[in-house]
Amino acid sequence: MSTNPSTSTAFDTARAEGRAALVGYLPAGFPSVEGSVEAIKVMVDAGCDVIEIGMPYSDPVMDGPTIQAAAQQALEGGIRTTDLMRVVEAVAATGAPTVVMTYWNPVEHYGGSRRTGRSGVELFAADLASAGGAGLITPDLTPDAGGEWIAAADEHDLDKVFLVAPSSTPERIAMTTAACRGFVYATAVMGVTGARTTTSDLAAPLVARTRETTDLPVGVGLGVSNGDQAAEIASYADGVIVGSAFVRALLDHPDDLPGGLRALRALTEDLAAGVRRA
Amino acid sequence: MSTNPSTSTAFDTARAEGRAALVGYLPAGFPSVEGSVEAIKVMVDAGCDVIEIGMPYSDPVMDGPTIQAAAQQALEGGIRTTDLMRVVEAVAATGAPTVVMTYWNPVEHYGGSRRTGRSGVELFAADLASAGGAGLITPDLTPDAGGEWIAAADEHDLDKVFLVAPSSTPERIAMTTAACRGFVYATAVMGVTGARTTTSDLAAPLVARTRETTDLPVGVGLGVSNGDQAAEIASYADGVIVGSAFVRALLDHPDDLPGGLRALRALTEDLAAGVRRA
Amino acid sequence: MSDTQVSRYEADELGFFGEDWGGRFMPEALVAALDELTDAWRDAMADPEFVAAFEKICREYAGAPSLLYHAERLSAQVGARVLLKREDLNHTGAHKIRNVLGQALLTQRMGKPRVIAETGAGQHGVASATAAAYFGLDCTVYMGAVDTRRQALNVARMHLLGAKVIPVESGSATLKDAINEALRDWVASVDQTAYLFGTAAGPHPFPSMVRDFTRGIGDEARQQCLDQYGVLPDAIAACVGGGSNAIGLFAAFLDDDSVEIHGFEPGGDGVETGRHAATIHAGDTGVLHGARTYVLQDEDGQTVESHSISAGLDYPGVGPQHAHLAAIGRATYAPVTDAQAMDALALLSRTEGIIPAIESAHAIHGGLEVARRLGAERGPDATVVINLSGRGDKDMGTAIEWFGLGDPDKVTAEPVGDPDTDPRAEDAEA
Amino acid sequence: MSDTQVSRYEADELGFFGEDWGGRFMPEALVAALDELTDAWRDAMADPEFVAAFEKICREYAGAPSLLYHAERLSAQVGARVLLKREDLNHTGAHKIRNVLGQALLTQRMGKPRVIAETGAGQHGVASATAAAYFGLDCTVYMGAVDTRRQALNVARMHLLGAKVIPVESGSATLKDAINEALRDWVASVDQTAYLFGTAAGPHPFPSMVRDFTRGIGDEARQQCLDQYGVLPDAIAACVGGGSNAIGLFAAFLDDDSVEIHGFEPGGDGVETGRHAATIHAGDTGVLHGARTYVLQDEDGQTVESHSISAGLDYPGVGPQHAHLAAIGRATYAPVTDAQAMDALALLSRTEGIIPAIESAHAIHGGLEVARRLGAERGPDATVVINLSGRGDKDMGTAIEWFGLGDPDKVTAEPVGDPDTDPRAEDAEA
Ligand SMILES: Cc1ncc(COP(=O)(O)O)c(C=O)c1O
Ligand SMILES: Cc1ncc(COP(=O)(O)O)c(C=O)c1O
Repeated sequence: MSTNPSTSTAFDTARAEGRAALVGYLPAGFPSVEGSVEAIKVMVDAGCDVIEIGMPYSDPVMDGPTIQAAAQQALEGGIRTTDLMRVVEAVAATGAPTVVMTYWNPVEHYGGSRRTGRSGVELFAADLASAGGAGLITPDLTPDAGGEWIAAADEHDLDKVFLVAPSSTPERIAMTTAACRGFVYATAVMGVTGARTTTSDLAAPLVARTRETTDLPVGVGLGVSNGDQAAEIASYADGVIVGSAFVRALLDHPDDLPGGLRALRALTEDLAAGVRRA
Repeated sequence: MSTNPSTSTAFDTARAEGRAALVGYLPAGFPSVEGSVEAIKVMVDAGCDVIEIGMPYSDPVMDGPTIQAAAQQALEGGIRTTDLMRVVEAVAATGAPTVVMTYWNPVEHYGGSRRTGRSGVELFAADLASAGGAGLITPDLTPDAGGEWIAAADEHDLDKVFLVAPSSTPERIAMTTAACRGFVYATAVMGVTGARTTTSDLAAPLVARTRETTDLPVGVGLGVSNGDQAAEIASYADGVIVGSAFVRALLDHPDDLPGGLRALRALTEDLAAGVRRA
Repeated sequence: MSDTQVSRYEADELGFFGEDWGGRFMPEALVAALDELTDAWRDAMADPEFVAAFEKICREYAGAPSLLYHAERLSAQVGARVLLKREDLNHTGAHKIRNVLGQALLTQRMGKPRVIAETGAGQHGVASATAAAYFGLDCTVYMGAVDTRRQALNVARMHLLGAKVIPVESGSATLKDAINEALRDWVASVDQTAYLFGTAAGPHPFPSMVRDFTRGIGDEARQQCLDQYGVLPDAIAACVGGGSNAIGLFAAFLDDDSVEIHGFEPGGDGVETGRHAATIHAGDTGVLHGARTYVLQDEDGQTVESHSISAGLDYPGVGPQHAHLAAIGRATYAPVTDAQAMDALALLSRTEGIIPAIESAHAIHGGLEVARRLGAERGPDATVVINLSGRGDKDMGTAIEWFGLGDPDKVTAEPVGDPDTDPRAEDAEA
Repeated sequence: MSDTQVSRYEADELGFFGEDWGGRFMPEALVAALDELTDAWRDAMADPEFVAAFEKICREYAGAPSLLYHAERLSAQVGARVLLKREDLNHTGAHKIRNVLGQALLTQRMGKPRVIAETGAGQHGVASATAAAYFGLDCTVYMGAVDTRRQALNVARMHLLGAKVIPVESGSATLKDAINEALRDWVASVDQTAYLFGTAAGPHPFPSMVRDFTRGIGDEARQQCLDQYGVLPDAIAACVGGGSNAIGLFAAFLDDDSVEIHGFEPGGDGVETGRHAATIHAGDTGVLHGARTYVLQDEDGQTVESHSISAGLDYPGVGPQHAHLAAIGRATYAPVTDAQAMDALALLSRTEGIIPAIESAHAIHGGLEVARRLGAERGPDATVVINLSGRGDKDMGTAIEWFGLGDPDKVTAEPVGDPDTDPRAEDAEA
């Protein structure tokens, strides 16, 4: 049983302040394990309410080129799932609710071969909880295929953040939100991650359809790259989820972490102002 | 009607001397048009009784690599059928009976397109006769396909030298010799032209089978390269036909016609001695 | 096909074979598309008109039924009856045309004007471009940039056939990155686009759907064997990359308990070297490209690179139905090394005048081993059907390198790759 | 085949068609071998067992009957019914397998253990090596040394199939030199050796014999057309190199006076440029490789070099029966340029998903022109059978060059070679 705060507490706080929460994403191990910790701390410090730590994965079907490039750099740097846990631990220590976002196989395979009979899922949940993690976002696991994870998350009192999409039927949205804990992740465009210049007009109706089924906060990804877009989304959503733009800030400063961190801070502040402007 | 001597006269002379005739082959235009005339004159001078002048042809299915190389050199030098006639004229002027050996298409095509309706064959026979040529050896024309040539040759009193081979049936040998004039060409090996170190044991039986059908002299090709081989063949044939060995003598002296001619003379003398030794 | 029965070998509603294998581990954004596809496929397979139209195209355009060829000289050598299912004679030279024609016909039925596909060495890309040309569909093929450079001939084929080829620069710029990129395209374009998946892997319904479109291989072979020899085969054999040709053959025989079923996986340099793609034999359970199956992966569940001389088998996953068949013991899967496959390629070429795809050569090697054993046990009437999934023309470059033909300026006057000796031991100049 | 009748289209005893064409202009040393072959062939064709054995091999190994495919999209474009005879689906990818299987079967019947063959680009060499492997015959292929270097893939194929390949260095070191060299081998080895000639040319009996072995093309097409459409075609079309695929198609229709017969010759850069291989259209009568026919030659009767983008059509002679059919007006022969053929290749690829051999693309261009005319005259039921003599895989290198695909590092994301425009006018990078 974890005693880590659920992400929902951060959404509650934001709602109490009459604004949306800012959810920031960065892959663990990018630009290095230590660097990712440092960077995320800057994001927390400059206004992110919730942190998503990505686990880099060899076959990221949902990621756009920006995040994939960062994840690949992390993989080439030798990132391991145990490193992810270390990053979670360091970030959670700041007090910001910290969730992991990962493709499914590293979870299922956590701790080695399934042929040994051990359940990677159970072990992953236990280790995540003891590292201070709030839960897991599972981009390629839907509740109907997620029985084992749901059981383990419930066992360890972890957030289960599943995704809804513009193409989801009402039935599926209801089924998905019923299985969620923490918040619901609304993917705002039919497409992949990546910063865009205008936000999707698919997002608002999706949030509305989602809210019909749940009282959980609804965060909206993907494609936000500045405070104005954040403000726009914050006008109808409970959380604004930003990923590629953070990654880009660091990618734009190769071999210059201080420069990257400065850019990251400026971007976070712009976005944090945005979610307060709505 | 030509008044050129038939090659048979040369065989008669040799027979009267109790020996076989030496028949020498060289392609027209090799190593050049003038060079071929010079070379053949050396061969006549040094003891060839009958001269075969080859017409180089683009697709010489019966020639071995030595003769093909010479013919190709001549073609690359621009040899034309009219040049062949000039060479014949110059060689025939020596008094040695001179036959042409050629693949069929240049004869059929002589004087240009058949689409004009003119018969190349008739024209070729006429020009050959007036150049002093004694007749024609036709390696890829057999009497059963040679009606037009036979008529033209008869018209112009030219030798018709067809080939017999070890694989020929008695019927075909009879048919072939019946169509010959001048001499009969017995191809001594089942194979292509080219100097060999021992002569074929197919030759003697072929000559015997040929003699059963005709009184014409029988010349034996291919593969003779020295006096001893010539002597061996001369023991059972009326003529010893030598080609590749002469060509080789010249090919062995590239860009050195005088050297080639010396070698040619020595070879001819050796062969001429051979046909007298039997 | 119309009489496919729901058997214990079918996947359940969620796409799981035997509860554990397959399923659909995919972004929610694609679920609607996959559901739509599942419905359309189920509906089509139950519609005699669709089934008839599919069979007609296979027959009149692709050349089905492919021959079941009695390889008499090979049979004499191994002491058993060896029958080759000649998928190499199909239009475009492999079993793959069946799958793409089925999926393209379904696309047309669904009213979508565009198809996308991933491709590794280019075989599935060429097949997809072919089917798209046939049906007048717009076609985009994703192909790793490394592969577009290695396989310029196949890129040219796709271009001629009217397809767009998009070189994928991300990741390792090979097959799995092309799959990722194609899935991304699909997420953004599902309304207009069908994703023609190249093998019997991926999320539900692909493993079942691709099997349905390739199962003509086995249905035909089973009938041909009965018609021509009056018996069922004692064993059947196929190579297994993603598993489409194998499952296409196996499906018809699953309920024939007397028939041994053998899949042959790419053993690369030898499983013990770690350089292989023998996923079932030596991989570990995991989730890849949307399905739970066997995967080549490291301790953290990161996919590791596979190795095979055969581009078409060089895949770190495998179709989930094969994982299931292996797990329950209905089929056995064994590795065949690069060297064994290349020997089999030379053997078949020289003995029967058929140059197989290197993929198929894996099945030839493995199938002949099975035939030898069964011949010894049961006599020369023992019958083995081997799926000759494709022709080897595409593989001549590899064969030249492997057998040391090398410099074309130094062509040899002698045949090479004597199957009786180690081909690499021979001097090509001999 | 068994009911081939002696008609006015047959050659006489000496192998002359219409008294003037064909015959046997060959060294006496080969006459016995040619006579033996003539007898064996006549005897075999009159023996139902041989005919049945040949048909069985064609059916069970080579894939005959090849499909007669209704190209619906092409038909719609030209306003007539276009039927493609799918010889590209045969084993080894062209009509040529029929010929070599026939000749190799005859070799076996004659008790000879060895075959030889000439080859240009390598197609006939590969087919011969295939047939030799199938029958367990020793095989030697003569190939110009220039060609062995240009066509290293085909050399490798022959080697894999167990054949010896002898690079011919003499002359221009290309096809005609290979023929010369093969004939020389034959003169020296006739007892043990059969010469598998690659096309319906050469001395009697080759033009008639090769036609008999390829005439399945036309016999099948005629029957298929009747069965499927209840009518004979209005016209038939084929490309003409040496003439084997064309005569194989034509033979069955010669006595059907209502059927127009069209041969399409390689027009190269255009007949007017002199760089072509349109032997009948623009050549002159002469004797080449043992037969009187049309020949590309200079004023002295020396063969001149032919030019075609298609290696298989790049021959300065033509089978004598075609010369005869042209002379009597039963068939017409017209040139198709390189550019027209390549456009047709792109058109067929994109419209039907079939990449034809460049040889066959000549027939596609010419046949579609005929179809357009007949469609206009007789309406959309006007039916044209075009022989798709082979598949285009072997020609991708040429296509890449022609369509300017160029550097594989710069693959384009767009299709190329739009058949509606001059393909070379397009920028491959577009
Ligand atoms: C001829 C051939 N066989 C087999 C395969 C392997 O695929 P699968 O395992 O899906 O049949 C391929 C893939 O390219 C192939 O081209
Ligand atoms: C596919 C194809 N068609 C046609 C030809 C031309 O030969 P023929 O005129 O003898 O049919 C060739 C020769 O290589 C060929 O490969």
